[in-house]
Amino acid sequence: MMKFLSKVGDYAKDAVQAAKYIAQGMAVTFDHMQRRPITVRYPYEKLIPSERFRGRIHFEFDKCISCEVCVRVCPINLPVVDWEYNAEIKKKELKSYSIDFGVCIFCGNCVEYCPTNCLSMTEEYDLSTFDRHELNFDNVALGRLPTKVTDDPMVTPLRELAYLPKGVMEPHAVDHTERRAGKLPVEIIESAQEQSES
Amino acid sequence: MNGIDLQQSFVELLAGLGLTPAVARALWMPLPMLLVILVVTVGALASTWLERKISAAAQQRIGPEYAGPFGLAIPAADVVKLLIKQTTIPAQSDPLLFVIGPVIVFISVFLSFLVIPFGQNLVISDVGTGVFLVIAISSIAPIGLLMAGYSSNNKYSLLGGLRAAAQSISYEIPLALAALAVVMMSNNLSTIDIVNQQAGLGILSWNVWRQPIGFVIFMIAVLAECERIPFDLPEAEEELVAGYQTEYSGVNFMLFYGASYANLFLSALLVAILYLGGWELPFPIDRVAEVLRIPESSSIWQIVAAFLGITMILLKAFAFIFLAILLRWTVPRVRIDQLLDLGWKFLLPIGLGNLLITAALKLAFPVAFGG
Amino acid sequence: MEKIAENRTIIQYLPYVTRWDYLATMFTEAITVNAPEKLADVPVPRRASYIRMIMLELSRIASHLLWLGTFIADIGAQTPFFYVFREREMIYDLFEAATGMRMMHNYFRIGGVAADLPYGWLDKCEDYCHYQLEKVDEYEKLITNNPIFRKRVEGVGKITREEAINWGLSGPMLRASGVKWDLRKVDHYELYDELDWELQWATEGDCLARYFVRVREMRESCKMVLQAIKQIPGGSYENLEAQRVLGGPKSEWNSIDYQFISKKPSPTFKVPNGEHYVRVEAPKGELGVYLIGENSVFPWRWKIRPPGFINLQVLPQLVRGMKIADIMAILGSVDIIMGEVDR
Amino acid sequence: MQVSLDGFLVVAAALFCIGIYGLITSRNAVRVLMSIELMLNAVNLNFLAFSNYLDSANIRGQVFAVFVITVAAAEAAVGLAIVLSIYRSRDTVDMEEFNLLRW
Amino acid sequence: MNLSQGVELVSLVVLTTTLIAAAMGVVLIPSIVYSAFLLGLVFLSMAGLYLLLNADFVAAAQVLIYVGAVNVLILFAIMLVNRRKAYREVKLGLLRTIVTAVVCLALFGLLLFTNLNTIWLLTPRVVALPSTIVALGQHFFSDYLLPFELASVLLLVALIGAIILARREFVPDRKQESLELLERPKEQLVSAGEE
Repeated sequence: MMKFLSKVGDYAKDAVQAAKYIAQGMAVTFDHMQRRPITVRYPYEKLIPSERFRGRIHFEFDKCISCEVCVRVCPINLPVVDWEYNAEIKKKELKSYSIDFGVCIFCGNCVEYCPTNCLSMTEEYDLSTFDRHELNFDNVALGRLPTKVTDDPMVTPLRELAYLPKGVMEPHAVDHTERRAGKLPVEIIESAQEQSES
Repeated sequence: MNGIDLQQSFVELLAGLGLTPAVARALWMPLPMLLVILVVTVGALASTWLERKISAAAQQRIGPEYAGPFGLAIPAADVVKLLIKQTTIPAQSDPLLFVIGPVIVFISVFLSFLVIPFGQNLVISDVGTGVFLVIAISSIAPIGLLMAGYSSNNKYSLLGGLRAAAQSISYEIPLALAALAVVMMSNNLSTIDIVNQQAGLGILSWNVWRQPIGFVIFMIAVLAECERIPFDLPEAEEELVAGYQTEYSGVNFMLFYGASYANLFLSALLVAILYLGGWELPFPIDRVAEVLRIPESSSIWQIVAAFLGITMILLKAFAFIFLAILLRWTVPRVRIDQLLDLGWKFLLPIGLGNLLITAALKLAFPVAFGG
Repeated sequence: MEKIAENRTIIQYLPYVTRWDYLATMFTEAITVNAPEKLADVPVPRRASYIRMIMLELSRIASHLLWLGTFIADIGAQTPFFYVFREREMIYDLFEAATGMRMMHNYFRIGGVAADLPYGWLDKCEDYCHYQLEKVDEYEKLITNNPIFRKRVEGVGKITREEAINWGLSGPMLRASGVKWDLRKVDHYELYDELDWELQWATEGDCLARYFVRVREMRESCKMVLQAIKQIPGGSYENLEAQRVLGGPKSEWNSIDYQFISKKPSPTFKVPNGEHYVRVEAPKGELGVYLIGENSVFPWRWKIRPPGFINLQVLPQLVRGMKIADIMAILGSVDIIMGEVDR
Repeated sequence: MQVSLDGFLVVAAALFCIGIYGLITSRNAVRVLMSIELMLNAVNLNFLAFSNYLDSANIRGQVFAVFVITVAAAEAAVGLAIVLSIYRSRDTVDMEEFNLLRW
Repeated sequence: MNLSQGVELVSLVVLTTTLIAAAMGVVLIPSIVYSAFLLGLVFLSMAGLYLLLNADFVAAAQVLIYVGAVNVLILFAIMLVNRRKAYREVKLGLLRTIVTAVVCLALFGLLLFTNLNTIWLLTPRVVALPSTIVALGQHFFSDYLLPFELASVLLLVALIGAIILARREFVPDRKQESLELLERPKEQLVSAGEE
């Protein structure tokens, strides 16, 4: 009898324990209900791409020396460099340059290895078209500059985590012009000099 | 204890216009049915909206926002979308059973609302078998689920249908036992009498204080009957695609979807009626009338009281729905054998024990437990 | 993937590797640069090594987070999935700021990393780690003691110590079965020895133990990142720059230890003659590359040893005699990425 | 026209005969059980009809009907369990194959 | 004839027609699954008839137990044992069916005859009890206490019996199938290459 009763007691204790832990879990979800939603309402709010963001590639025709390093470091040798040797000036003369962004994976190797820095990454990422051939950008299209999110009056720009002020984890409450975390080197030098003076 | 009698006033009104009472009564008949269908549909739609909003809030999202104020038009958009969507019937299925299945489930849920009261006289039919009838009618639904599962000609659907049926009949027993303990205290199966028995002392006289164990059993069983997480095994996406709903689309799917939310609404109302004092306010409303020196029989007071009652019962029901939704987005799903274990090895003996204790208490303290 | 590697220079191949295991991207890059680095004896500056460790541990947290979300979602709870994505997005924000991409970083280079950390990055990373530690507590509150969760995973999918070793398991799968084996401790690669950290392991070998090991590893990784932020040579980038300006052109701050890369690899970097096997402790287990070079720009053989593929082998044995629903729990606890399994 | 006892009795008789027909001709053991349920229902209808028209003050027929329902539930459970175990050992539910007393 | 009587008559006709048609379907339709679903329809229309006979509790019990339990149980059994396999032909099968049908029709005629020729001791006026539940309960706990208790014991026995019968006593120990891929031995491949 006592054994049975103790068994029933254990059973009841288990049940109470289970209820307690489920309630604990529900407290967590309930607590989330009063937190601010972290979602970005995309067409109305947009994240500002980071400074190093690797978007559509920008190309400056005049700087290019047709060395084709970009082709050699590209995983699939994608850039098409059309040049002709001009015997008069003993130089390669670039005729046209194109990258097909339907194939490009935006690894940034070409930009990294370009000796004259005529290639650069922009912050443009929404490259959707109805026809994939339209994604094949020639040197004119590659020379265009993208619009900035911060310039668009329709959009509330939001900053990514790395560009928020120290201690702030959520972009919604922060204006995008506020200072980000970290000191500028100048400030560090100034404070160091002040310390050495004092 | 006699609220407004809408039927009587309606009949009298029409009789005043020169109609015979019989015709007036016949004219009255379809009105409450239409009203009930309306209320249930709106209730179910509100539940789907709540589900979206609450799950969004629990996950730090926003949820529907642009369709109407706070996305309130989303349920309507849902309905329209499902109505105009093409209804596919799988080629190898059994088309007749495939269509009938969801209809049976839908009807069985809507029928149960016949005996759900929203106020003293705000009920379609105050039948003597009240709660028993609800339990009986809700037991028709597994047939529809089995039908849907079998006719889809899909092993996931069949498994889902079988699981749904097994789950539904296993949890009906603890559900009935818990309800029986309440019935035992009120000496009546009628939903109205059950509520009336909880009147008097306001919140203190609600059954939840006298039947805490029964309340918990009933809540668990009702969640299982509604097939909601943690008991949504028939539709467990990770295991069975979507169970018996796998092959459904368009209107047929809407029937299932609507039935599941209507069922949630029904269960919430049942919880409110059986344990939370139905349309009673947390404080006795008669006393308020006394304090305010308003004669209880005055029509304005009665309308106010009825309005308050409807608000109360809806508040209680939606509080339960809120709890169910929050629970759904908090806990994982149990396994089917654990589910049946819980039903048969835990809830059933406890339900029986609760029944015995209630009977003993009723004999020992007839005052507090309905002599 | 292996054949692609054998037809590319390492530079060309680097952007590909994040596709093996697209949730623990830094590790695939780490192994891809480690293998030729070790073969060619390229030195790695201390600062670069620290940056690598920070990135690797952040990547480990991201991978474990996503594992947690899918594992719980497989069992039926959907909400933690959203919570882990919230934190994962933060890690990816940090990655994007440092590398330019959220997932396909192309950040590691032979002899270091592609670029130094940007301004203020270490501050935000520190913020993030403190935040993440809090959040792990929250997950634990939500999940660990939940009786339904316990019932679904406790004692399910048991692997004994011997079985785990015999099947060649690695990573948390192995550690949950009671083997103290972590390549970070065993191989002493990068500068993990300079950090004070503990190996997380459990003895039960069931799904719950694997859950515990991974959750604890998340915590441990956070602490490691915090330590690394404190110890990184030169401190944050802005400080490094300021010191260089203060010290003038001949200052010690220009020495190799404070560089982010020892020497920028040329596009025609040759994989030297020789063969060897290099491995790192990825979040899913031992990620290794067996490399044969023949003094050409392309490697002659590039054999990948993916942890997911080998951990997945044990599944048929684990699910034998279990319920259908348990398959989900077990498969979830194995933590596989199909890109890696079928690389 | 008042609905009378005879009407109900005729319906019950028809149902009972359909049940008997099904009981004898069915080859599927489950269908045999279903036929038995039909017959029990016919009996129940009789009980209730008698109870209503002959004993409406004292509804003893309804008491019996409840007992019949109880027994029918028990019968269905045991019967189906037997069918299931036969199916396991003989791999068929054909009544004609059940020609051994023990299986 | 007033409204309620009209409703009563119409529902009687509808219910009876459904009942007989569905019952015929149960025994005649070749597909066992269909007949099981029709059986549910029989039970439901039967519950409707009970309501017409002023037996609301029994009607609800009918729905709960027959539709909710028995019919679902039958469906379960069908899903478990349903193997589409043609039955072995039996000798004189058709003759048997015809004889049975004739006998059943004869029985029906007999019952009809008896029914119409009996003078029932009808109560002059049928009064529905306000609550059948109370009356039933009083019967169960006074004059029918013994059968009531026996019925509960019977249910318990049936429950245990059904579990024991349906339970698998032993798990058949199937030989562990090897999960290796079946590969042809190497020698064969070599020889195939030589040919």
